[in-house]
Amino acid sequence: MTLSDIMKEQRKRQKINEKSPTEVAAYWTGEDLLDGMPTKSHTIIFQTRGCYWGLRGGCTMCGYIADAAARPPTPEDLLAQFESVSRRIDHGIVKIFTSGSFFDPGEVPEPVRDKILSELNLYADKVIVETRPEFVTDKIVSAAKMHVDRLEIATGLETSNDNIRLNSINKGFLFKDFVRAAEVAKAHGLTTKAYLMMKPPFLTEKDALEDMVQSVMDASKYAETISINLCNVQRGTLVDELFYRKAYRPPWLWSIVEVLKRVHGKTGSVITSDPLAAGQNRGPHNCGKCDYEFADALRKYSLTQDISVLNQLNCDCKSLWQKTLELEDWTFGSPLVY
Amino acid sequence: MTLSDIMKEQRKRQKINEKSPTEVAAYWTGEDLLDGMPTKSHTIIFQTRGCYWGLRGGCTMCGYIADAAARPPTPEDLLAQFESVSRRIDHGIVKIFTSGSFFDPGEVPEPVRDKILSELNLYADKVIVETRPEFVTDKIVSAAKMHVDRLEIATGLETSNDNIRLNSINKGFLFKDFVRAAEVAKAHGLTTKAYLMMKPPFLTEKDALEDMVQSVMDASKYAETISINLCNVQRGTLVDELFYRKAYRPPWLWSIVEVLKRVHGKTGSVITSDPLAAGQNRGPHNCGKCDYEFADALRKYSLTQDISVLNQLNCDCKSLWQKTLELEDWTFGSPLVY
Amino acid sequence: MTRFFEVTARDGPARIGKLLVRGGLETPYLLSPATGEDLVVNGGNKWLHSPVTGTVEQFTVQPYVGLTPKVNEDLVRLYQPADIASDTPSATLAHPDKVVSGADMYVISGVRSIEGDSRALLHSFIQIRNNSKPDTALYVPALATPENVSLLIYLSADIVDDVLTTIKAYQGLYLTQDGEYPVKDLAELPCTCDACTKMTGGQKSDPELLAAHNRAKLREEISRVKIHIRNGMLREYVEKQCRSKPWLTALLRLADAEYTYLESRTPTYRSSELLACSAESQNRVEVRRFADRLRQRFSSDGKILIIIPCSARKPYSTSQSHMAIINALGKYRRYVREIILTSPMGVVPRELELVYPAAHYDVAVTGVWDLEERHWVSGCLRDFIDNNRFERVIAHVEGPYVEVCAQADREMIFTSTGKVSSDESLRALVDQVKLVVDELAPQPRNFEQYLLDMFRKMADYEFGKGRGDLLVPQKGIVKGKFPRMTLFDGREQLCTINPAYGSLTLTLEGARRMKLTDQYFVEITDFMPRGSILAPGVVNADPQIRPGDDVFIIGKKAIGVGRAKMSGREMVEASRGMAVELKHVEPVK
Amino acid sequence: MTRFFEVTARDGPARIGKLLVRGGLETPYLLSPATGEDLVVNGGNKWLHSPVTGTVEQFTVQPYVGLTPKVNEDLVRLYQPADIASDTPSATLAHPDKVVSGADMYVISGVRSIEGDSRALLHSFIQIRNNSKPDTALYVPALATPENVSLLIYLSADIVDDVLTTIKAYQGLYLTQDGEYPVKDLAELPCTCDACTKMTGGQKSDPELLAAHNRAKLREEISRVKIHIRNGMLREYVEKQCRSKPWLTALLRLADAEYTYLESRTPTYRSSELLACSAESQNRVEVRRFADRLRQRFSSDGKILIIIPCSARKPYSTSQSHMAIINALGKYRRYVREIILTSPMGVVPRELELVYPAAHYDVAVTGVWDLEERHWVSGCLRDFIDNNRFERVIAHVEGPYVEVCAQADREMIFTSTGKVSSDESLRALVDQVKLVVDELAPQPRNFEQYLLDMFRKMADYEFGKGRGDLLVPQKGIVKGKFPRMTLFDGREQLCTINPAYGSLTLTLEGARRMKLTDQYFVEITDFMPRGSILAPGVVNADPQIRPGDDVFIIGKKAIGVGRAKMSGREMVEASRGMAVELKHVEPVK
Repeated sequence: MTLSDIMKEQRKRQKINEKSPTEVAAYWTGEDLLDGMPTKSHTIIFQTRGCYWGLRGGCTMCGYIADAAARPPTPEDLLAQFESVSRRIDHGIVKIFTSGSFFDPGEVPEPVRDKILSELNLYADKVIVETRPEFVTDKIVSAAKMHVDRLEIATGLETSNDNIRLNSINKGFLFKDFVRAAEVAKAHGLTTKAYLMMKPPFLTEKDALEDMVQSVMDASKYAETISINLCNVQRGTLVDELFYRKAYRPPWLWSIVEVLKRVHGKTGSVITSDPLAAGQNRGPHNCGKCDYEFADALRKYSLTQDISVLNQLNCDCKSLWQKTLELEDWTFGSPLVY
Repeated sequence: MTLSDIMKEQRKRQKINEKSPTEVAAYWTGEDLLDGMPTKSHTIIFQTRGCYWGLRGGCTMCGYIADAAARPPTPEDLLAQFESVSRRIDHGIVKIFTSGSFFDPGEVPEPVRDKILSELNLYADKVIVETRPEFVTDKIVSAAKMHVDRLEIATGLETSNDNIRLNSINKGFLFKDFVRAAEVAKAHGLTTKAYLMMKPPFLTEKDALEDMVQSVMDASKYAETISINLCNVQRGTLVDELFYRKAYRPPWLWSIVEVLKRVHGKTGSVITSDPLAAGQNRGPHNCGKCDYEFADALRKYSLTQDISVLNQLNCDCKSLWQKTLELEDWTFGSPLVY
Repeated sequence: MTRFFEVTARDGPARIGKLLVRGGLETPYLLSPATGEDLVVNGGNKWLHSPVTGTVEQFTVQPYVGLTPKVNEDLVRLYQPADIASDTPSATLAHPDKVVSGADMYVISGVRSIEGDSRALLHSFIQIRNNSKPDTALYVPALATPENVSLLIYLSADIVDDVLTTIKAYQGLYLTQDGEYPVKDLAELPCTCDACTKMTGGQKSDPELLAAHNRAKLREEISRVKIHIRNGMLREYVEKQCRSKPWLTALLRLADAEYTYLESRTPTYRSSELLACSAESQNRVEVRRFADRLRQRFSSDGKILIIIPCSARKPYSTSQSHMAIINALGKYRRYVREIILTSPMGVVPRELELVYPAAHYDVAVTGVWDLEERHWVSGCLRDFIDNNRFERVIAHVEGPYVEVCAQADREMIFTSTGKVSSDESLRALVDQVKLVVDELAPQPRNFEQYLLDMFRKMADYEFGKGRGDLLVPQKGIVKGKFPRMTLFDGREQLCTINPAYGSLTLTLEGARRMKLTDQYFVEITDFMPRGSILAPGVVNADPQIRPGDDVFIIGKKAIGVGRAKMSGREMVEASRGMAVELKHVEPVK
Repeated sequence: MTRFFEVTARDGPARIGKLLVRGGLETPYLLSPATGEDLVVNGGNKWLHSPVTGTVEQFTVQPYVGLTPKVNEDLVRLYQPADIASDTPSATLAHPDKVVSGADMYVISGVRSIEGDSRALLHSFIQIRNNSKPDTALYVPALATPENVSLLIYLSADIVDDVLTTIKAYQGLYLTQDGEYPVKDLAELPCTCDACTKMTGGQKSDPELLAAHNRAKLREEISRVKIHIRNGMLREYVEKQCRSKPWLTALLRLADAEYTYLESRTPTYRSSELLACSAESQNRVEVRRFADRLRQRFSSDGKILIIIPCSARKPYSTSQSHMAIINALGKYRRYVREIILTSPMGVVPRELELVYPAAHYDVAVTGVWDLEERHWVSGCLRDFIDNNRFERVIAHVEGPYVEVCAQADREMIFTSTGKVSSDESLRALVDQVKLVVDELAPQPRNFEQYLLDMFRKMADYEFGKGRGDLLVPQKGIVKGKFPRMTLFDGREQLCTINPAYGSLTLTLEGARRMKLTDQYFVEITDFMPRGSILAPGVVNADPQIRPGDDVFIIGKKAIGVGRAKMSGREMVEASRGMAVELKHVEPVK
């Protein structure tokens, strides 16, 4: 049995969110950095037929497959989804997600994609689309580039370590695939955004931290923007199952702070991290007392790239986190502190 | 309720030894000191009607009342008793006991007493008779003196402390009563032997030890011989009841050794101690390992008055005994070590 | 009147107190005669020693005749010490058959002799405690070891000493919390005290070092026991510690049979957990008292009863399994009454699920109930059914609960087909409830009424049957989020549920409405209390008051409410110590 | 084949052993990763770390993917480590679902995650032990605390560490043998270790000091546990220690349900006391096994059975109460068979009163028997009566024994009118026995025959039904003073009773006569043993052999008898350690 097989079994227990095929899976606004300035951002998540990789099992921490539509939406449905939110977009950054790859024609047919991109180009200052690297081909990129002025291609690289990406995350592609995609994008004048995953399963806090530092350094050679996702426990995933079995603990906020401190100023990339679900058991957390303060600081850093906001952080739990880094290896497979 | 009343209750549970009224309660031979020389000794215990004091309750450690005859023996019976053993006496010391007082005419009628004494005078080098001091009167002593050349009057003084003698032992007479008896004896040219009781009930080991040292010093002013009985637990006594309740422990052999060392050479009296039942739970004992060695040494000392035999004694349990002396007060009423 | 000792904290018969000499010495106190400590002056045998002049910094025991607990009663009477009348701290010998009056401290005479005799030892404690003032200190001499001292303190020893530990050292015995070993048999010493460090260094046979180790272990154990008393968990500890030796086990079991002795000293409500880790847990006062009160103070007005298994999570209704049942019942829930079946608590009506210790216990779960558990719980269930007037009983239970219900031997309908929260079981339950509701058409009780009922039942449980009706108005209003809720009559606040303690906290008006003048009252002398009421200020108090109870304070100058810190008897008899922690007080007009 | 670990002593599943590196390190061993100890080399995550070169003084765990015991089995298969073939000491991760072969040490991966999950933890131990060689070391990482480590070792942990104790220190938790406390809540520290001395001195919040204390407590507890293993009394200790937390109690109770796991590792005979201080004592292997063997291996030829209550003193027949009964019966005793009724042992036939643990137990006596005790003992009695062919059963019992007899629900005559040793009761007993003897006229058995029967029944008990008849000649001669007796056939010595161990000690001739070639045999390789037989010398052994059994040694060069030091399975599977302590050996002609 492969990890994909195991994931497929796992997925069977996952509940699918049921929504009208003409509604987006989610839409929200926030703030992101654009050319060094905090700028309004719009996030759209389309309901598509779902990530082709996810349907084959997919990634161990990824619960977005739950956002896939129950029946594959028609092109009209997809456009209706877009229209349901497009009027709310006036300017700023637009980030387009599906539960898989926006550039996968199986999820978003070419005409629909073109229509969305060209329409967005009317209002948006910058469009970011997420896709797996295999869809970053000359053909697709050049087609997309035709419809939008400032386009960035975001890819879930997760880590620069192929072992981890394949065996822990089950991502199914190699670092060189990402590099190739970034090069294609660059060749077409597009920028690349790399999503990294802090603390995929089966790793100690320390290993996760070191992996992330290395990954940022590796990815920054190809990605203008690096966004570090802090693994949170999404329902129905393998990580969820592990979490239920007390075999997984989301990362410490201390760890991401440490990563950012260590890579800050050492790359040419903008490095951000949105501490989703911070302070919850299922999200990144420290001791419960300092979590919100840390989450705020991380958001602030992401918008300002000002490392001093992280340098000020402190809490009694720091020594516990440090001891955990030092000793967690000795559990031989489980978290040491929850 | 007085202590005598309590003793009377106690006595009800005591078993009486049943014997023919023409047999003595006991007869044995041993060795005793006579004029500084070890000499054969004969001990006769007559069955009489019993100690008058014992029949009223009596002493808390005394089990000899069990040796009293079931029915009061006739004068003929008493003489028959005497005859049953008298042929075995050729020379040496003869010690006459009843379960009470040989001089108590209620126990031994005057004619019987006279007959016994005058007959003994034929063979014995010395006769010792035991009696409570109230029977040591001019009349009785002068009568007795007429029948025997060398007579010693032995009295169970037990202790020179009136409190202890009355309240712990329930002896019913005072030190001055003993002094008076000794003076009467002396006036008639008789010697006095004092029996002392090492560790009557309700006393700690330390108190018992100190009391014995003091008692030897006090008694030696009046008694040519002092015999220290080491309290042993006799069936049916209050001491027996206390022993059963773990409220009494017979003296340590270390304690009598200590007493002898402390009084040795400080008196003009011969001081002896026969460690009856030594090494048993119901008799004087140390730790179980050294008991027989200690008993031997005590017998040797009694016969030789040679203190060096005691000075050589040693055992690992010495420090435990010393600690017991030091701390037993803190049980507030029970032995500390059994 | 005790002037030199004060009790400051209690956990059952065990206490933490203070000897009021030398600036105050905390009890349980380890006296050290072995190192020559002179806090207690030992007068010694009175036939050999003269009376002692007392001093103000020492407890003096005048010369005595020491007896042991099991000797003839006549001897005890013959040698009993005189009553005490001393200006300086005084101690005297106490015997189970005779306790003289007036001492600050009682010394159990000769108790060393009954080491190992569980029955006699227990008897000694109970007799002496019952015949002396509650605020006198009890000294148990020459008996404590690290192994037994927790039970001695549990039974109410205030002072112990290092006499036996020292003697055992001189016998070559190495003491631990779990028993004693000949030191020569130990390959390594399982301790890090100074003495052991030295002994490991080669001085193994020195009895003074061994004595120092033994003393250190005793001191540690006393220190641990104090922690357990402060945490209100000494019972859990002695349930563990008594396993060291059969006689200690027997001592705990026999003590449990002395229910009155333990019950009168055991708090009614508290914030500590109750861990049921042994067969003996079922005999705890807290468990028995809950069942007693359920029989005596609780009654239900429902027609339909549903029996539900307990959940690990407390209060039960916040657990997944209970939420599933509650959700399934939906609107039908208003027609039924619920009880939870549980070991060792027996039966817990839903209305009392917040009460101590129903919301505070945790128990070893193996899926197997032993015969004692089954007997006890099924007996509780039978009593509950017999004491109320349900027309139909539905047992929605699984596993061993099924047998327990059957063992109760009362008519009931079983609805669960496996796991109680399986869809199938829940459907069967709801179907059955529907059926019965249609047939019996009971009065519905909506959620607001349920909450008022909860207050009513809790008040009945705490203050006696009928008090709930006095406390809770027909149109009472409940505010707050479960379980932290407050009861109002209009704008007048009457009481609050204190989930940490598992009890109601009364306002003065609440106490007044319940007419707590004949029960749970504390009558005080003529003063205006502030903060707390001390024992000497108490004239009279309901003897059923236990530490933890809310009480009504009645005085000439003031009335008030507060939480009892000692039992009613203790309030009346003690001459020192905090009797009531005041919560509300107002002057009498 | 294990070359770097050896088991040297056992007490149930618990062992004392030696890690054969660095001159030999005794287990249970406390590994200290927290202080950087490098005895075990932790290869880390294999996605990030490269294989390590093993050294001869360290146990190397090659890089791995760590999982937890409760994850999906497919994941376990996906990430399982390779079988080990290493020249240097090797350790590898073990998962309850998959244990690879060849390691010297197994590490339960991710076991930290099932702290508190009694069922999963027990399952992990049993699965891993049952699927690995008995002489491999088991390392239970990051789980031990002073509170739980005795149970971990009881279940067979050989190595634990200071990881969790250290982490708890950094969480501000102060650990003790009895649980953990936030250090900030402690008014005084109940410990005298170096760290505590410093903390009391003011450095209270330093987590490194706290870690040092926690580690010291863990080390002490391990040291204590070793004492208990050596004394053969770990069971008593865990019956106590499990009361700390409900999950530990549940762990012991669930373990008792895994009878085979425990039984196959528990000695049959030994010289230690057996203390029954808790309800769980009744479920001990020793108690259950005795009852099993009584059913399977014992039968009586008597017609009249007398049931007698147990006595505190052992062997029973030396007690005052038994002597009173025996004396009263006088010559009638030869017509009856006697059994002793007792908790927790159930039924002990007089002939087996010297057998372990019938002569070795002590129990808390309160005069009250709980329902489990009654159920168990009356069941044992019923089985005994049903398995034998008595024509009349006389119950000469008092107090709770009467009810227990009645609960057995078999026809019997009660003769005691109060205390069994009262004159009246004894008279009634004798009268009844006379009556029955007159009626049934059973074969008398004189004292010599009784003694031979005792040897017969003990041999049956130890070696299986029928072996007693093979061992004991009709005209056997018994010499010696009870209970130290020896059986002869003419001048040929056959066996001796060893009262300390509660078993027979066979001579070679005794073993030969019992034909121990199919049972209780140990087949050895081609050598002449001296003193002891080591496991590698064993070719085959009866799997029913337990430590303590007398066994018959069969080899090409020699035959002999000796006492088993390990179980039959262990003898066959282990590659190190003493299998049999030899007693008599002779060359094969």
